[in-house]
Amino acid sequence: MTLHIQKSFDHNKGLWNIAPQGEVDISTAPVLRSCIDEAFNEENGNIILDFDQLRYMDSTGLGVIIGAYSRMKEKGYSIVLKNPRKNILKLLQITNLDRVLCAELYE
Amino acid sequence: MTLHIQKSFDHNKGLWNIAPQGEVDISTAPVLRSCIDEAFNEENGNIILDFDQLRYMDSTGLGVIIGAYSRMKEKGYSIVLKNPRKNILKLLQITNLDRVLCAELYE
Amino acid sequence: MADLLKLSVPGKPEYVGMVRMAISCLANSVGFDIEAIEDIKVAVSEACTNALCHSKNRAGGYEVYCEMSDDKIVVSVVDQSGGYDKNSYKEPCLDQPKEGGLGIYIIKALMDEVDIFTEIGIGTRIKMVKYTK
Amino acid sequence: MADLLKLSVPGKPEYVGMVRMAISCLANSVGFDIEAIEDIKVAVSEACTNALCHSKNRAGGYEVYCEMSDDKIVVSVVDQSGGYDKNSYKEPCLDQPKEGGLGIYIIKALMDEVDIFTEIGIGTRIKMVKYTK
Ligand SMILES: Nc1ncnc2c1ncn2[C@@H]1O[C@H](COP(=O)(O)OP(=O)(O)O)[C@@H](O)[C@H]1O
Ligand SMILES: Nc1ncnc2c1ncn2[C@@H]1O[C@H](COP(=O)(O)OP(=O)(O)O)[C@@H](O)[C@H]1O
Repeated sequence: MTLHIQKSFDHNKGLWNIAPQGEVDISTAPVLRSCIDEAFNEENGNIILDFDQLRYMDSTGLGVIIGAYSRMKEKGYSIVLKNPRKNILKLLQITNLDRVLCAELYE
Repeated sequence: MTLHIQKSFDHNKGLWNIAPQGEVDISTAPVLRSCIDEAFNEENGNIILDFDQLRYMDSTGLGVIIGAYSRMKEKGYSIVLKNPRKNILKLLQITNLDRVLCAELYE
Repeated sequence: MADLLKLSVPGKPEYVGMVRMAISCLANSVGFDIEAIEDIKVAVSEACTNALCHSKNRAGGYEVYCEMSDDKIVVSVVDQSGGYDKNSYKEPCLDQPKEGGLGIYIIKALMDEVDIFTEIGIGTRIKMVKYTK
Repeated sequence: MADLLKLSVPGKPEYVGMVRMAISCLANSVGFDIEAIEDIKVAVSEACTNALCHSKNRAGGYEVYCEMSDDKIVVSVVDQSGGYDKNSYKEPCLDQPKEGGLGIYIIKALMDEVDIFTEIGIGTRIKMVKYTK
């Protein structure tokens, strides 16, 4: 299974845009974890996870995101998740994480 | 595995155009066989098999085509195979069937 | 009568994707729609992840059994990872998100029937059923 | 050390596609390119087709073993279909196309090493090796 991740930092907005493509499962979740951690360590800032190109994710991916979310929250930053596909949105809804991570869906 | 087949008869040219889409293997080869047979019984005429949308085929599909080719040849008709993908062309070359079925590649 | 397919899988993360792909093929042949196939993929992956992550012996493999009938698929994931104490299992508290502990909860949410048989020192068998409806 | 994955497959045509899909996943993880993956898919499908088509007992299942190493994949398809007489096997005559008889010829053309063990009254094991080069 493959996971490719694109990331860029928007200096004006002080915002990371991180776009994983492919599948996040037990074999690729570590790649997502280190990508998010490295980005945040390089430049502290909020993170947008753009899931438009993410086909599959399970609890291994949710764990990575919750972990990063908690660590960033302590320092006053947050993570927002955009464009999740139907299958991933369902997972977020089942676990109530949609309210925390996709707040804009409820505005 | 799925196989969908589109067919149409060109009355001006007296020619069948049959375009299988998907995969031909042991589970779907009978569908291809009856499609070709039914077409030829409905209207005798040469057949063009347009393989542009065929992703996979193995010897079960070759068998179907050789069978139809032989039966049609007795009555003076023929089958021509168009647009095979690289993997299918390789199979035709290995078995020398490219010279019989894709003659135009060698003109 | 149901068809039974069995996969014996090496105990490494990189093969979970292959199991998922194989199961999604089988679910498709039973006639599940896309949403149900995605549910089954996630549930089976969670079960495989547990077989891998909670194994006491490194690189122990596991088995995946799939029974395909007209109206349902039954998937069992069986490991020799040492089992666990079912009584100490706690449902996740969704108001306070934590990094782990979501796997079984998600499996139960996505599948129609879930049974877990586990024996400490031996291993675990999780049986998951989904109906085509 | 090589990883071993085993599939036990029901003896019905509709599962050959699933085997092909699973093997192509595994070949991809070994690092084969697209052309080689297609070769492996065809060779394994041919072997499964033989296990199915020449079976004396209806609906007998078969096993597919895959060994993944750094530089090669070894796939064995094993059936209890009754075996056959290897001495009576004839290579196809390519100048006179016939409806059948191409399977083993194609397998040998697409894979780097092919060994067939067959015992009349018992069954057949075909072992196919492909190197990443
Ligand atoms: N196959 C298994 N083998 C051993 N222990 C298991 C297995 N499956 C689940 N468990 C136990 O049940 C707990 C809850 O599992 P789960 O809900 O999947 O969350 P997580 O695996 O993230 O902890 C695990 O922490 C583990 O102690
Ligand atoms: N797994 C098998 N079990 C029994 N017989 C087999 C098996 N594989 C091959 N054979 C025998 O070898 C012959 C040649 O096989 P093959 O080249 O694949 O062509 P085909 O299967 O189209 O006849 C078959 O006709 C059959 O008699």
